[in-house]
Amino acid sequence: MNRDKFEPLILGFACNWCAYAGADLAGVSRFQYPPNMRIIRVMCSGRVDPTFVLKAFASGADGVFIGGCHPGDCHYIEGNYKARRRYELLKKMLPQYGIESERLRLEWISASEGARFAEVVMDFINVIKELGALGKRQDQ
Amino acid sequence: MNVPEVVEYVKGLPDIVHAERNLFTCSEEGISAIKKGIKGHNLNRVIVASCTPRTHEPLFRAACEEAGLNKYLFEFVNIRDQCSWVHMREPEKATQKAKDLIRMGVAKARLLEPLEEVETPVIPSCMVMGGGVVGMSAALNLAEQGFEVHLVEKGKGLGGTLLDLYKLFPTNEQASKLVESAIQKVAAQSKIKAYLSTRVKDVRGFIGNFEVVLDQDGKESEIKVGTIIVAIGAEELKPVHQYGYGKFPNVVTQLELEQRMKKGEFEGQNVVMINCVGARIPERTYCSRFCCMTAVKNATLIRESNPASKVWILHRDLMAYGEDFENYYRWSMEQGVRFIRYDREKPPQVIGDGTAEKVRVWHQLRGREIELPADMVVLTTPLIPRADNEEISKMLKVPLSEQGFFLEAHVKLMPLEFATEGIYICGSARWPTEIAEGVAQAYGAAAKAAIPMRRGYVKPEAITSYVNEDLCGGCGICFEMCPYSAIEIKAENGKRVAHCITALCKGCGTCGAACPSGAISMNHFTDEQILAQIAALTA
Amino acid sequence: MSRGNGHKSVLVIGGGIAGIQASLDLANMGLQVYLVEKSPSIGGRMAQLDKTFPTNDCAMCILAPKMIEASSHANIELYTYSEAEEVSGEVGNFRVKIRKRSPFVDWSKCTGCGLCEEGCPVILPNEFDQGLGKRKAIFVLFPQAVPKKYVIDKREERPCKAACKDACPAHTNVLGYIKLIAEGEFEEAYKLIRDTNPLPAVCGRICYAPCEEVCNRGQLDEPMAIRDLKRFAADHVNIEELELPTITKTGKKVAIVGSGPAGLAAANDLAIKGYGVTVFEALPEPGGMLRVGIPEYRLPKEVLRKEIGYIQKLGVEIRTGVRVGKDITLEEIRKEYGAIFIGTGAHGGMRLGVEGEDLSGVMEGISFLRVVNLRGKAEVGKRTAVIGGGNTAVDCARTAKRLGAEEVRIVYRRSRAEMPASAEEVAAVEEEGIGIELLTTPTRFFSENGRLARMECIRMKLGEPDASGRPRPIPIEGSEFTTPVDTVIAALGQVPETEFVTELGISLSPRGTIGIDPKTRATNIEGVFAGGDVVTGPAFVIDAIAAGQKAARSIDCYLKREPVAVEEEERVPEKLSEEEVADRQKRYPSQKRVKMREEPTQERVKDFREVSLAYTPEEAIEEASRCLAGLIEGCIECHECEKRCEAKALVYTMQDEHVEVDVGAIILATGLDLYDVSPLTEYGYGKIKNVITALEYERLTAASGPTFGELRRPSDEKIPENIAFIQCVGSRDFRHKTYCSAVCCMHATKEAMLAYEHHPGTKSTIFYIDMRAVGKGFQEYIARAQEEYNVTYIRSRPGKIEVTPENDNPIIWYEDTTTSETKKFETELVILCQAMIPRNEEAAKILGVSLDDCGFVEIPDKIFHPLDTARSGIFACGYAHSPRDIPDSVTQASGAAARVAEVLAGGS
Amino acid sequence: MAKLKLGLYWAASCGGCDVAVLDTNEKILDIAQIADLVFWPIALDFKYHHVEAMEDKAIDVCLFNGAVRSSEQERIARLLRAKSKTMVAFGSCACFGGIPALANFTNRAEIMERAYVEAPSNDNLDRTFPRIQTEVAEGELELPELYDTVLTLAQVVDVEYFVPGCPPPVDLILKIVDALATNSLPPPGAVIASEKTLCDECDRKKEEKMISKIYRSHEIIPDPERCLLEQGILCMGPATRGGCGARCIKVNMPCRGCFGPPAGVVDQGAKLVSAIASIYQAKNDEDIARMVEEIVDPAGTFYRFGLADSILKRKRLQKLESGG
Repeated sequence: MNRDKFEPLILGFACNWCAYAGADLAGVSRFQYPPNMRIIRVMCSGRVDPTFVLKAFASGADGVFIGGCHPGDCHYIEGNYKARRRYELLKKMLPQYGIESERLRLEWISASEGARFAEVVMDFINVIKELGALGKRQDQ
Repeated sequence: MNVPEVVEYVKGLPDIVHAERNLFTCSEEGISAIKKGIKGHNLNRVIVASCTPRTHEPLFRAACEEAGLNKYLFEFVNIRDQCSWVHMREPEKATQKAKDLIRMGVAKARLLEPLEEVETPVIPSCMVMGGGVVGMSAALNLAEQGFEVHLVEKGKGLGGTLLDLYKLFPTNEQASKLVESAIQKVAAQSKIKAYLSTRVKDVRGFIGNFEVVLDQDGKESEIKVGTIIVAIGAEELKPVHQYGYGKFPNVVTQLELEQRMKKGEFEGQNVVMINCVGARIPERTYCSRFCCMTAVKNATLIRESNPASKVWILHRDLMAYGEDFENYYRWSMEQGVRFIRYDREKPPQVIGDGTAEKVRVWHQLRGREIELPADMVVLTTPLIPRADNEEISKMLKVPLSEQGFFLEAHVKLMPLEFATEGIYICGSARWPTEIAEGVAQAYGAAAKAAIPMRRGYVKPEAITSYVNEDLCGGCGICFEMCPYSAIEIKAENGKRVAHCITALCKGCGTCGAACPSGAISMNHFTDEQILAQIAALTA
Repeated sequence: MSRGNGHKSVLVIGGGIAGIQASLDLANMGLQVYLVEKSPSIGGRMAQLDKTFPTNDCAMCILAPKMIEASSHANIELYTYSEAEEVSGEVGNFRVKIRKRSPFVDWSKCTGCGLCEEGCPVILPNEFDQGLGKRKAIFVLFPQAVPKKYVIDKREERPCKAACKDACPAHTNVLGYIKLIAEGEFEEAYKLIRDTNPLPAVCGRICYAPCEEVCNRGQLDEPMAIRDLKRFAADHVNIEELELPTITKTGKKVAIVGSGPAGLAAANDLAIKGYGVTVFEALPEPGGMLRVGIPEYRLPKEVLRKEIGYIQKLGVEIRTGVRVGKDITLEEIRKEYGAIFIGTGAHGGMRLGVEGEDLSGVMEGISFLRVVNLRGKAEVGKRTAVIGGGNTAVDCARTAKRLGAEEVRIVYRRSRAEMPASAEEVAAVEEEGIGIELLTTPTRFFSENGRLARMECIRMKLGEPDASGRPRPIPIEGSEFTTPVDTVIAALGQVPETEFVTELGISLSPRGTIGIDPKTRATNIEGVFAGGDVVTGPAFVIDAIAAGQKAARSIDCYLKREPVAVEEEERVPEKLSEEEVADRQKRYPSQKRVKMREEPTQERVKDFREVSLAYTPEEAIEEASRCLAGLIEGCIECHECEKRCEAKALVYTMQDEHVEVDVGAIILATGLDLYDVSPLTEYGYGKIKNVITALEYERLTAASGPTFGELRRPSDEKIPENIAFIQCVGSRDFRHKTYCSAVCCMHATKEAMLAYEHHPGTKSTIFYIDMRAVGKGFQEYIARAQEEYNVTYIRSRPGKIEVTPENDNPIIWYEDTTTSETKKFETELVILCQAMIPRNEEAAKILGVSLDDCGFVEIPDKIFHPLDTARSGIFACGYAHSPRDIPDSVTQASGAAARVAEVLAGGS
Repeated sequence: MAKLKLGLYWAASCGGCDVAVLDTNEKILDIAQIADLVFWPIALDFKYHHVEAMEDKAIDVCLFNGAVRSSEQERIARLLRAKSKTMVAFGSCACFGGIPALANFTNRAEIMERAYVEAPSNDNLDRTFPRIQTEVAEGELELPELYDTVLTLAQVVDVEYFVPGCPPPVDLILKIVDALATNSLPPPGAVIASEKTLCDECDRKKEEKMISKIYRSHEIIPDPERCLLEQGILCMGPATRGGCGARCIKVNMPCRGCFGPPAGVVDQGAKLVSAIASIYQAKNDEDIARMVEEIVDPAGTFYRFGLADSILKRKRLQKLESGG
């Protein structure tokens, strides 16, 4: 799969109150970004269990994105703090499985940051394009 | 994106009985199409793929419920805001993405379980925090509607900011007379229990039954209320070493001016007022809405009481919005009040040694600097959030906006409510608001509080956590996760087991993700459902 | 009988965001609410907005859920398209009389599907779009209207009786398509015609136009040129590019014998209904009499081919050169097809019955025309005589002239009055130098060396009327005379050839035509239907089409095993009464009919070019504008919507209704109107194209607006790169409105941001006096506009706007107060932030509530009872109360609800 | 009633599970009462051909311990499956891959290189490696092929019961033997241990699951009364199935997760990452960085026994081949 033709498949988790709302705002404002990411809505970034991240990589996703509220904005006060810590520990463990830590990305996106959502997603897709396919989809 | 192609694709998915496209699903014909579909094909799951669930999920859930299908057997797939609108230049890829998203939605929908919203009773009583004119109005309205009201005031007496004011716009009535009549009405109202020099120490519980601990000079007491209205107002900014305030005795704020007028200790001859002091600047970007009008009122009063006096108002924009204010602004010009516009980059300077003597300002229209004689300089400063907003927001678990005022749920949809159900907001605690506007908001908040109290019960969203006691090892990790202490560790015959208090649980899922034994499952967002979505991603 | 139990219910006047919010709060408190809204849908001004500040999310996304909740809430009764007419009583029990205006649509049946709107020919400016967009006479206020019910905008009685539609055998919606032509919608006109007539271009040329005879305009000056307008519409459309309707196949097959107008009409309708249609045509070319009977100069073959081509594209298969009865029998057809329609017309000629008729040189009229039309030419001698007085005779004569016959004359045995040919045809014949010998009939033909040379004729005189009702011609003894002639064409009439049907035992009438049951169009043989000339004997094209359509409807019922739908009886075309004629003549100036130009006589006889030349668009519009029905505003009652409505919801005679309700309290929330800024002539609104109002701009950027969200400037549809806003147009101005409208500062900034979002890079300039952004987050919003959305603010109230003629760019003259210089500012589009005014005079009068001098509601105690009007139990909120934006209106609405709850609970 | 035919085998394992069977001490006689041993390489001299000679399903119960990481082990696993009515994955290696499965962080080439070239004691300049076939005078020698990936028993053949533990505790062994005798086994597919996690049977005091530092075992002497995790020691107990009687906890050592994931968990390691990160008190980025730094080898620690049975199962081969 040569580099430019490779179309990464990315799974995204977005918290209902901030990142998901930011994604909607990007939509309302018609900010265009590549269509490689599929978003699963969760009530809070704290809901994202590392099991989901591993399952995503195991079933063929080339990258996993988690969008949550800026610290202090969380509708449930602390959900995003927990998400941040789980993310940092997971980022250390992934390379041990041969999965580059850049394939997992956590970003804070508020409900009013439509433009930022589009930029961040576009950047993440380019990073994954650089890294190439995870290769799990072939031996599925 | 190619919608017909998506519809055809969906028809091919397993378990899909019926798929149709309509132009405006959220319009009446869309809703009736859903209801017809449910009855016609006796569906046990409904999926709508269109805009964002954030605005229309309640609408479609209600439609399902009306057609006899449990509203949690409904799944919403966002293929507009997060697909067609953002991938306009790649229609085929957007179409493929829409198919994937719907396939994932179907995967989750298969595992959706019916959920019942639990009715929790609402105590028909309300705690109003703040005994100013706004708090009193809300309390009086609710009492008149027949509800018991606990009016809690930090200060020694009711009345709030109005106690300091001299005369009120637009009728020039005595502020004290008005406050008096309000306080008497409150006193006469048997349903209102007023607590003076009392602070709220702790609030537990949720809409329908809040347990509030009050602290009256050290003496604690507890009350149980169904709803809470925050009406604690805001306070005037005391500028710090600006325009000689604090240095020159004759440089005062508008509130201090009114207090002097009230005591009859004011006899200024040349008065210069400077507006937007400490407001609409990088450090404090907002405009405090009605301080211009306070300046205009006080200036007009000075002119009316002493026709020989000269009064200037230096302003950056004169915010006399609406009908009454604009008319009064013109009336004050007719009374001889002079208005000069100054630029933020060229602010006026107050000159004098020991006391302020004159004010030098760049006169825009004349295009040169002029000097105004001043035996009194009045600084118009904005309202700023009360110091204890931070503490109250933590106690009520309600957010503050960037500027430090309380943040309502939605500026248009729910301007007088917090996202947390059962707690309402009005007056300057939400945003600087002049008296009449504040009283109107007080009634609004009273109306919002009256709704659950009249109905007598509330049915919070059934998205809560559920502990499978056969799997829970009692490690207690979940307890640490919950900011709402909605999960408790019960000790039953020597064994520790976690238990979720569904009424308190907001459904964020943090405990569910952290639970090492997999005992906690999140209703409507279970592990199986999300894992099914992930598997469907690459199917 | 009145509704509502007094103290437990509330009346809310005005269904905008404030009225809806107040109603929802009251209903959620368990009180019964009656929400009365003047326009057909709730939603108010907010529904017209694209986005709303300060969150910039789309207005409809906020409004739609609230509207749906209000319309489906158990405690709220919606009275849209209604007004409170009378209020009596006091707080605690008001008696309110509500007038429900008649929408002429039964709302319990209407599903809001919009089929009626598609067909409606009357196009009106859409007020919801500030007149920028268009809507039909039957319309729904906006796509997400609640309730989504259609309303007919019926303003005046139609000044004529629509006699044309009743006279037309196919009941074509004549007044409808003429109105469309008058509005310049030529393709829509063609489509509307085609709905009831599959051959518009053909009928537009050769129909005998019974409609024009009864046209009520004819009673004033001259009837409408209905046929010529139909032809104009047909010529204006490229029939080959018309898109086809989506057809769901039924799987059943129908056979049609004969591809004349009757057969084609039946084929067209049955194909659209999903049947597999096969047409058997004996001749090599389809079209029957249209193809072989009518000469090219009257009906060009190319036009006929295109219209038949469209029918073929519907899935109709036409097998030419197949003579039923010879190449295939009816029995064989019957086995393969579910039903048969026989429309073989009347192609048989009639014999003179005189000696020498069989000499070569004597030809029968129909076969002469068939030869010319199929092969394009035929042999005619220098001196040619045509026997007969009908259209066929005229066609033969003019065709012979064009084939080179030098001296052509028509011999007819009765007088001119009895000539069946239409007056225009007879006039055209004489114009082309063809003589007409009346009261003469040939008695014998003589040949010389085997060729026709002379004929003997006899003079006739008219006697008593014969069976056809016309005077019988009686030969005058001794008046024989002979005259040299090279060719004689006998065009005496046509007779149907019906031997082939006897094979199935189909009963024939004494005249040899097929007998059918007039109700079901069926012959005596099951599954076999018939229509057109083969049933009636020679008639007109439109009669054959109508017969084909009726037969198609019965075949459809027959194949679906349903009883034949009873056709409402034929309406007799009505005439205007004397007084009506006089009244119309007073109201509408008399105007002659626009004549269709024709090819000059000497030219047109040289070849078969089409004689009449179609209208130019200007002529067509001028002629179409004479139609009486189209001269009124609004619905012209052409019943097109009734025809298309599957729910049968149209009730043209529906009257207004009155309802009485008892309520304990009332909330006034009638919202705002826009101040007409044309009196501010210095800004040139209404004169300079690219000067528009803020709400017009909003409609241009709205996705459901007239340009689907494209900000195109009115003069040249260009997307402006540079736009300017002018604040306080009509506000804070002694000459107009003294108060500040409170919303426009933020509104302009939002619209400037929208422009940037739609087309990044757009530069906006806002001319303001005081930038009154006082709400929560408003100052930050203004700052963001400056930093991220390329918006600049200039403090100045512009003096004048001029326009540069060559590019329509407005020039704003203003004095920059910061530098007090007078400057010029050229931009591409100017948006005037017009003042906003309350619209509560009527409601206030009815409620007995006083207004202040600016028209807002008078509030006695502004501090402690800011929402109480002077009359107890009546409250006000939203723009009716005082200038305010949406967030403030919503909070006030909840406030009013609380006051009502307090009052109804017995409070002060 | 006829005596049970009992077979045991040891694939990629350390032999501890076989020794554990002996740990039943005198109870071995009870076992002998009800069962005849028909195959037990470590203890009795049966040969493969004896097993091959049996009819299918001749062996009533086969206690198979050890993971499958070579061609021989796979062959015998399939053979015993054919010959046995009930196949029991006996011990952590058979159930989840055990310690041998940590090899899934590397591949066959690296192992060979390490063992036959790099190992300090080697003197193998000409890099001779063992080969599957070798021709010698006497004939052809065969060696089983070493796989890149270690598999659990259930990933090779169908398994009726799982007895976790490294090694399975004696009372668990007796429990299964007794159940076999009285034919009161739970439905197939069951894990013969507790449904709950270790915490349920650990009677240490639990107060507040908040930790602000993670200690490695040599850095702290834990308080024997208090929950180890609450003292900052990485105890896998909360995400590990109970049933071992908390024998490690009782000797003041943290649980290392040998009983594998509890019933409700798909991936033991992922849940541990989630739980431990969630309770680590971090006020700022430095605290978070410290946590990450204090957990030296997350994958190794959290998947010490369960790597082969985890969601990802092994390190990406592609990464290894490209030297990543």
